[in-house]
Amino acid sequence: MSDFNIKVREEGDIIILETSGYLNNFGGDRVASICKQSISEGKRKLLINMENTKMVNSIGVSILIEVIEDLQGVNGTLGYYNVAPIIEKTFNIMGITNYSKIYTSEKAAIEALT
Amino acid sequence: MSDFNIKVREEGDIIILETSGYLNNFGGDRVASICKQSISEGKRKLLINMENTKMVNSIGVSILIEVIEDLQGVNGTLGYYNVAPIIEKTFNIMGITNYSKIYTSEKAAIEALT
Amino acid sequence: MSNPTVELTLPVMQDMELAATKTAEVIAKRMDLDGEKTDEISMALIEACINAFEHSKSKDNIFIQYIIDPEKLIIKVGDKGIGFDAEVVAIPKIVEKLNSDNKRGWGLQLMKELMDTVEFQSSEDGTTVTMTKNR
Amino acid sequence: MSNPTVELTLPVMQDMELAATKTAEVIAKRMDLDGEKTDEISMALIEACINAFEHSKSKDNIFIQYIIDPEKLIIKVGDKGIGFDAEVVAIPKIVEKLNSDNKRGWGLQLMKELMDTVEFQSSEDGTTVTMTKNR
Ligand SMILES: Nc1ncnc2c1ncn2[C@@H]1O[C@H](COP(=O)(O)OP(=O)(O)O)[C@@H](O)[C@H]1O
Ligand SMILES: Nc1ncnc2c1ncn2[C@@H]1O[C@H](COP(=O)(O)OP(=O)(O)O)[C@@H](O)[C@H]1O
Repeated sequence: MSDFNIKVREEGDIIILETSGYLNNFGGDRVASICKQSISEGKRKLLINMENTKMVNSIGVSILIEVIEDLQGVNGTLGYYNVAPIIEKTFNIMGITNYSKIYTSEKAAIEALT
Repeated sequence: MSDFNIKVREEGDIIILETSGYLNNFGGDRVASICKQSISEGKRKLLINMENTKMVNSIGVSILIEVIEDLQGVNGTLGYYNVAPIIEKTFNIMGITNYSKIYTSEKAAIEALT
Repeated sequence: MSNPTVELTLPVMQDMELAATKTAEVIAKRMDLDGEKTDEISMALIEACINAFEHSKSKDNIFIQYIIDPEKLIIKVGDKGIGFDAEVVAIPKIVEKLNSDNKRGWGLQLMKELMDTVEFQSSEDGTTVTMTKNR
Repeated sequence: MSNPTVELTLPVMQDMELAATKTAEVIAKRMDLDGEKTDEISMALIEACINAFEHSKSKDNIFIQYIIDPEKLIIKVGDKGIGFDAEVVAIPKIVEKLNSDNKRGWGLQLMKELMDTVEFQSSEDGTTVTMTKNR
């Protein structure tokens, strides 16, 4: 058992994943599989609301690099909002913020993608 | 250092203590000293909002028995609201709910005391 | 194979019992125990730890074991202190505590009410409380 | 007198690293470290623990020590595994990870960036990472 969960919803042509709990290897795999599914269905704009994820590990985050790679192939974009400071720092150290973007709010994220 | 804190306010003739953090021996002493002060100033109705106290220990709670004792001498009452289930269970096991009352909300508590 | 076991050693230091409860919470979640049982374990553990810190009169670290049994969580809290006889500790009563000088004495009672079993092994070399919570 | 020390032993089990972070949080609060430092310690500790669980290839428990020094928090994470040479681990780069099969390899880098010092002692009997965070 793990306490990780994802809810998915659509805002226009944007897919929003809302994660809760610890983003470890299992969590990362679940995020990636939903993202890959969306991409295969033609979606190009993905957002992750991380409000309820306070902890990650590098395995979980490294799986996001796969998603970024897949999106690069189809000219898509990945963004995040409600990111805890330590997770933002982790994203920066790993450099994934060079290829995906942290927004300050859902509103800002949706505006930027529309 | 301890992360325990108390804010005090008045609602009519009721003194409301809002605690936050772990109610241990130090926390209990601080609650008791504010209560004793209020009683000495003539207050007879005391309420504790425990919304931000998720943990107690038996030393902290046993100090509340002193407050109950002091209030008995002056026909006063002590009540609590927003009490976490485990704290309510602890109050019941110790029997202090026979001499002081847990209310379901601030509104219910204030209504009962006015 | 023996049961997975988490061990925690704590120095005698204000509020360190909270490290014991936080560890218990992670283990309880891993065991899929519900929130109510988890809270009961935490409260019992706080009492066992503060007793080991205070009454043992020892400055040695206290020692906690969490044994993840298929049927239950077993928790042992050990100190190297003076020991005591749990059989002779009086059951506390609120009516007697009111207007008495000693308002304390609730720890053992809380542990017994909150856990499924509680046992004390004590000698002049120290005390170990063993508590269990069934799944 | 020696520094107060908390010790934690964890079995190889999914998410047990969270017990290590929760314990670190209680200690950090006790030491009056701010939230930012506390989070950095937790993240580094997660990485050290998952390495000890995974790469050590050992089924033995891992061992964590938190030493509360007046100047800093010292954390040691030890395993009884196969060991490795931290000097030869390549520094990961996101450009190289994109379009590569191996997206991982970020743990050591994160520990180094998040803590004030990080040192590895490793042999074929196991590995101990020693990390410090200044007050
Ligand atoms: N670990 C221990 N070592 C020595 N004595 C203990 C220990 N735990 C409990 N006791 C004894 O049992 C008594 C009752 O403990 P308890 O019910 O927890 O209440 P309190 O801690 O408030 O006194 C204590 O006062 C103490 O004399
Ligand atoms: N405790 C350890 N025991 C053995 N090898 C280790 C240990 N920690 C790290 N390593 C080695 O160092 C490499 C880099 O580790 P790290 O930077 O954490 O990335 P990752 O865990 O994603 O591979 C690992 O792939 C492993 O070979």
